[in-house]
Amino acid sequence: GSFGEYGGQYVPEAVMPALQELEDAYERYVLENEDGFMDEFRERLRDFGGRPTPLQRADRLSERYGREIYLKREDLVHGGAHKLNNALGQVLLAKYMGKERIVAETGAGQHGTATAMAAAHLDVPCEIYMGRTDVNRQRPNVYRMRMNGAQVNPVDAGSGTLKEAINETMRDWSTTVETSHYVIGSVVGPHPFPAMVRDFQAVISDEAREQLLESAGRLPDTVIACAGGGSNTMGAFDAFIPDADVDLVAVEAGGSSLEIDEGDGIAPNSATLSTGSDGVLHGAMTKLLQSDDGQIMESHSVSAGLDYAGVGPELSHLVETGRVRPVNVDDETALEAFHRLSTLEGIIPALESSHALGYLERAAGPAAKTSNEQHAQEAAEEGLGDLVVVNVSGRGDKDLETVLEETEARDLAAAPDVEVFDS
Amino acid sequence: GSFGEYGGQYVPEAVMPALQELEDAYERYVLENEDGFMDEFRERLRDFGGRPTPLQRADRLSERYGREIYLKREDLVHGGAHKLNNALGQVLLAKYMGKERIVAETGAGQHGTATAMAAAHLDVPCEIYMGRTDVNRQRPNVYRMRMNGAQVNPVDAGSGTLKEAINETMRDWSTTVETSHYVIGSVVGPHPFPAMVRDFQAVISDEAREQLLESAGRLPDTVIACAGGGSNTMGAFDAFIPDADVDLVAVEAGGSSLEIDEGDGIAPNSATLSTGSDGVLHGAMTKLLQSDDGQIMESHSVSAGLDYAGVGPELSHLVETGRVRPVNVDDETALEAFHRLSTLEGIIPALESSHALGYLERAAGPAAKTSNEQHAQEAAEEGLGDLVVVNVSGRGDKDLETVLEETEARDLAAAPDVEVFDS
Amino acid sequence: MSDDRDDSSDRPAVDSEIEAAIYENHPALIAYITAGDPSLEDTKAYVEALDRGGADLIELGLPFSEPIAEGPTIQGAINRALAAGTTPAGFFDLVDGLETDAPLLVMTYYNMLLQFGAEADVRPFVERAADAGISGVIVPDLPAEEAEPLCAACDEFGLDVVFIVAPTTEGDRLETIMSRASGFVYVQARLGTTGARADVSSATHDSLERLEGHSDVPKAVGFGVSKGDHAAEIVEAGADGVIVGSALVDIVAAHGSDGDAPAAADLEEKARELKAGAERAAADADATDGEQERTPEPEHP
Amino acid sequence: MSDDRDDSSDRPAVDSEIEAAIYENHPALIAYITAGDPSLEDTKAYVEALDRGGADLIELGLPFSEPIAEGPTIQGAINRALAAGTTPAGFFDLVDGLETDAPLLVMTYYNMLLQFGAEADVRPFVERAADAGISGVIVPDLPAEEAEPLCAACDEFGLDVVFIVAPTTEGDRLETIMSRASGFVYVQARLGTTGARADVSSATHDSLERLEGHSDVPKAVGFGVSKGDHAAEIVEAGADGVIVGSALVDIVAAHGSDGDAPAAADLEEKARELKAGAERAAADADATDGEQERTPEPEHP
Repeated sequence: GSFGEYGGQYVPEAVMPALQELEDAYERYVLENEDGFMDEFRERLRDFGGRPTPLQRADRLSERYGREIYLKREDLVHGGAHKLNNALGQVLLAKYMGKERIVAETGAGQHGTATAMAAAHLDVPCEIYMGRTDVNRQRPNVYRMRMNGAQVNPVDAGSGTLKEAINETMRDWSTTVETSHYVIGSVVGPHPFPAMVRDFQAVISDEAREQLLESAGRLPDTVIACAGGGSNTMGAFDAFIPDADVDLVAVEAGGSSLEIDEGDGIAPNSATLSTGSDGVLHGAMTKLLQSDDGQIMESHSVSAGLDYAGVGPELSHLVETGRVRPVNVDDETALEAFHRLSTLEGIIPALESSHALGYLERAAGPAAKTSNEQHAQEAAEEGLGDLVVVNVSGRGDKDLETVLEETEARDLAAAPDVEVFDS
Repeated sequence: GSFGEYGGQYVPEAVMPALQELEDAYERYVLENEDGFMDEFRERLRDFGGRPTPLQRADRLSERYGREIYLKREDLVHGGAHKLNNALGQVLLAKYMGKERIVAETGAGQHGTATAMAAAHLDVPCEIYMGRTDVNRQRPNVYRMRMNGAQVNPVDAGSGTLKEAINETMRDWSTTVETSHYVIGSVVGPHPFPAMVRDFQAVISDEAREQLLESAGRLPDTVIACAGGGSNTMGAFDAFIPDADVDLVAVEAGGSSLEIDEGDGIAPNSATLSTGSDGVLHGAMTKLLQSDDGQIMESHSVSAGLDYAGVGPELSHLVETGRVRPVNVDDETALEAFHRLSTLEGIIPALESSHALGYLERAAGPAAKTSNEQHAQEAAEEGLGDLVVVNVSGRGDKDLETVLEETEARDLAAAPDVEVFDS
Repeated sequence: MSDDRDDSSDRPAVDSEIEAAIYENHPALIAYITAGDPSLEDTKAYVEALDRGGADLIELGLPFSEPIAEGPTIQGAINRALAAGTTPAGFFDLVDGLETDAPLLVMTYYNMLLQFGAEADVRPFVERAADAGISGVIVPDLPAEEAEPLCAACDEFGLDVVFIVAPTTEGDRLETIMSRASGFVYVQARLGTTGARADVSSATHDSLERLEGHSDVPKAVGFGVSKGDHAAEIVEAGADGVIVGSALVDIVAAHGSDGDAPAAADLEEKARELKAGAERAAADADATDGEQERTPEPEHP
Repeated sequence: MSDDRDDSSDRPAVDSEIEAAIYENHPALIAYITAGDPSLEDTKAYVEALDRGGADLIELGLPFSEPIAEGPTIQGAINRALAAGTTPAGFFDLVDGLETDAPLLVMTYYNMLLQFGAEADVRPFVERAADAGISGVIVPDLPAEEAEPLCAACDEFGLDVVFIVAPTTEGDRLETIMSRASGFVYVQARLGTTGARADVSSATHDSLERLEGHSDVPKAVGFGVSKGDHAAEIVEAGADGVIVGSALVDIVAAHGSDGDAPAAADLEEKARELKAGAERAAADADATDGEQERTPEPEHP
């Protein structure tokens, strides 16, 4: 593995040569800036992607939590999430490598739309695999991809979700590996993907570190990011890893419960770092939600983007070595945090990012001051510092319908009246 | 009037004192930066709004049109359009003025969402009036406003669209004028709104001018912006007005036809500057689409944001004095341009902005080179220069459904296959 | 017909038919309906009914598509009138054929005035209005600051320009408005838009107090008046006239277009109720407070 | 039973039961089915049918939830097997009870090997497989670079690790893989995933040529083989064995779970057809090209 015992390249033989080719390209172009690759990448991130994104002091959250809260505004990246950082990097790299075609899989559609945008921008043909069920429930993202000129291939197999889309993309790539590049959407998959995606996403923490040093004059005490596959997490943490005093908190989806149903193979959460065990999934050794037998569990989160049974191998390593602290918040806490940021700060966050914000509430919110509350004791032990950076990995426009449904089904303190008007 | 014969304050007596109070506040805070108002405004635009937005060289459009095409990326502003520039400015000003409450009207919902975001960010209660018909057809924007904590008041009167919402907001403001500020969404309405909104939006051209001088080393030959009410237009033009050699082109919605149906009171376009006549609407003397009798016409555009029978008085003045050149493109040309930017550049533009891009195609696209084409001759006369800035006023996510319907009903050369997948 | 008519001989002659009508019928009832709602023929009958019922001045609304100062009631009337095809030409044809004791005013939005001629200019409208025998104009979206062209044209053709004074109107602006006022000053009883209300706003008293001593032009109070008791209360507060609109439009709307005879009768009766309320208050004032002169005393000779 | 069995006396003794089975039955038929599809009881009958039909080696798929190297056919079989509750324990119970002439291999994904014991470690799995009499393992998501732990465990318990060589495998990597190969080399006939195809890929010939002289380990070709003619063509191209999977799984799938007797009979017949195709090609080669030795010649003594 590339990260302690984690990582590696557990893939079919047919794609191994392509991984070696990619590894070579990664080293030359990304690590050594050959032919000015990284310069062009950074320029396009700026002009096309809208970087740098702000590091905003959140006035009302700061007041609520009695400490300085800064938001890294990845919701303002072109496309509405940090996903473009990686997609743009990989499509550009594919072009430098002389690849003629891009394939990618997408679940909720965020990575697919980012890839389609990047491929249109760089004039590379692009096909996106997406489970039929996801196609039907994420129509706006399907339209966006197709409007960017990407071919969207619905996958009918199985339950028609992310897992089938990954299998189908792997099939395509196994067949077309000589001319195609597979744009993996997170810090997962075989080496060099986890390292490469991290490097493309590291712009988040590179910027945040510099911005905070300029505006606050010092490093943060804590950096909080949500973790599904972990690309925004690694992006938000990377530059701070050498700063040993900066507490790095990865907030996973606690879903509806941390209890798993081994019989049905269902984990009603996506808390891989907190509750998973070591295994191999999608090309890498990492922490997984799996049965005793080694079957991958069906995970759950109210946030589609966190709903994944694996996690990036580097995060597994960083958790194992104690550098990153894994926590998790449940669906309800995330929904509350979604509403809280929307009403207090005028920013509608992605449900993914709402998990990071939910942890903030749990660790430092009003209830955390009530000593007889269980969470409050945890929070006290967790000890958030005085200066906290939260990564707002994306915007929540895509989540409106889900939030409405989930909010109506609950009694949430932070939610405004969202009852649907009569027509 | 404030702009030659245009502008003025044609409003009910009850709100005149509030306009005087606003005029006073505008002069002190905006023009003279009293209490550091403009500093705070610019800082919040940066940290909350995501400014500056990029001025991106569009590689493939530049190739297509044989000249340097730069895109001003207002689609990357928080909320997805330039609208926040104004809403943030006015809500902040209302706070400086000691107002306790914000009211606004919205048609398609873009101004309403921007105002709701700004009001949440600045912790000011906010009510938005929106016609019942618009509420029903713009649900996502209604949800966004309510999630930001705004109260959305559906207006049942008449056809339940923008006009009724404006009337209802005016009623509210006439009643609550002592404690409320009415956030008008464009460079329209009574003085000082047109000047004040222009000043808040001028950040677009202030940035673009500086960015272009830095990257291209010179001023543009042409600046193109769409014009409905005209806030993005004035924002994109303002800094260039003293640069007499810079051609300023305001692109209106030609709709389905420039012919009007006087009998039914319907103009199947919104080409106010091109075809309107002088009159008074919503507080200002300006150019209007009106019947011979003076009744305001029902306007039309495929783009809800351009669908307005009036236009900012300063634009009327600039057109009258020859400084701004009004042109218009029809629904179909705008739809083609929407698809062209989406597929060629990976940017899905608002249908409003697509009008500006449609003009580019007409003036400099392949067909413009065919001398026996009517438009081509026009284009040759219009003479686009070598360096063109186009303002991409907003993103098109909000327009997906409309574009799908309108595209399926037509045979568009630039459109990808958008036929709906079977479920 | 009223107490005040008896005082007419004490008063100086006034140029304005409108002022004269108010002085002569003090306290005056000023009635508004929208022309063309539901048709211009109906409007003719309604105007005559209001005239019979004791209206001393009649405001005829010329419908405009964007009535930003109106409440839902009058907005509805305007929409019906427009749907019925009411035009300025038809409006003036109606007025040409009206014969009422009460002088007529036209109430409409500024753009309607501007567009009557070939160019954007108010003069042709005012000229035609004068020809039709109209005595004054009220333009709810025309504050004094923008009124110069209209005032000039009205001066030329002998029409009054009626200005509105709102609860928020104070200081220099109040001075300006009062100095330009002719016919009467339209005292807006409350903030907001037109529309019948259940009670009289307390702002009415404040406003009338604020206006005292500013001008000899009569003051009439509108916005929300719907009953004889309201009229009485307003006159008690010192107004020279009571303006009623939405309450009358409600009657028209309730009858729809199924026969105008009952609507006209109801309008006549409502006018009578309102006029009686106003007169009752004036009579009470004379009786209990005889030594104090509550009726306006023009300052000029 | 076959021509090659007659050559066995010319060959050096091999440690590997798998190599031995290939040499002895040259050209060999290697058959794959998914264990537990539609049930483990059915699988027992199917394996025995394939054994009767002439399969010289049988690969038993242990189902894993994320079969990234499979095409839709085998993915479907895996999903059915998982839905039927197939577990590694049940799988080994099945194998414990099987008595076939053909040696058995287990084909599964790496995570299944890792998770068999208490810790993430392949050794317990390999040990159990050896106990059950399994002769080798094929792990489609385990390239040679990551295979050290598995090779060590298999060495310890005497199992072969079968590696796949793809059309893209070249140069140093090919050397490495060939040097580690034991049992046989799985020559992937084409890029892509498993699945029955209408024809034999032209890449087959190139791949077999590329492998010449690299190792004495037998080469078997799979990916897309579905008919006797395919088998013949592959053997003509120089392969020592033909691997068939999806075509057999299709037969199982077609019968569903409504009685296993017909499925077993069809499987047996399909095996016979394929084996006959392979043998026909070998016989033709011997006849037309007798002087040239097409069967593998181990380099080591």
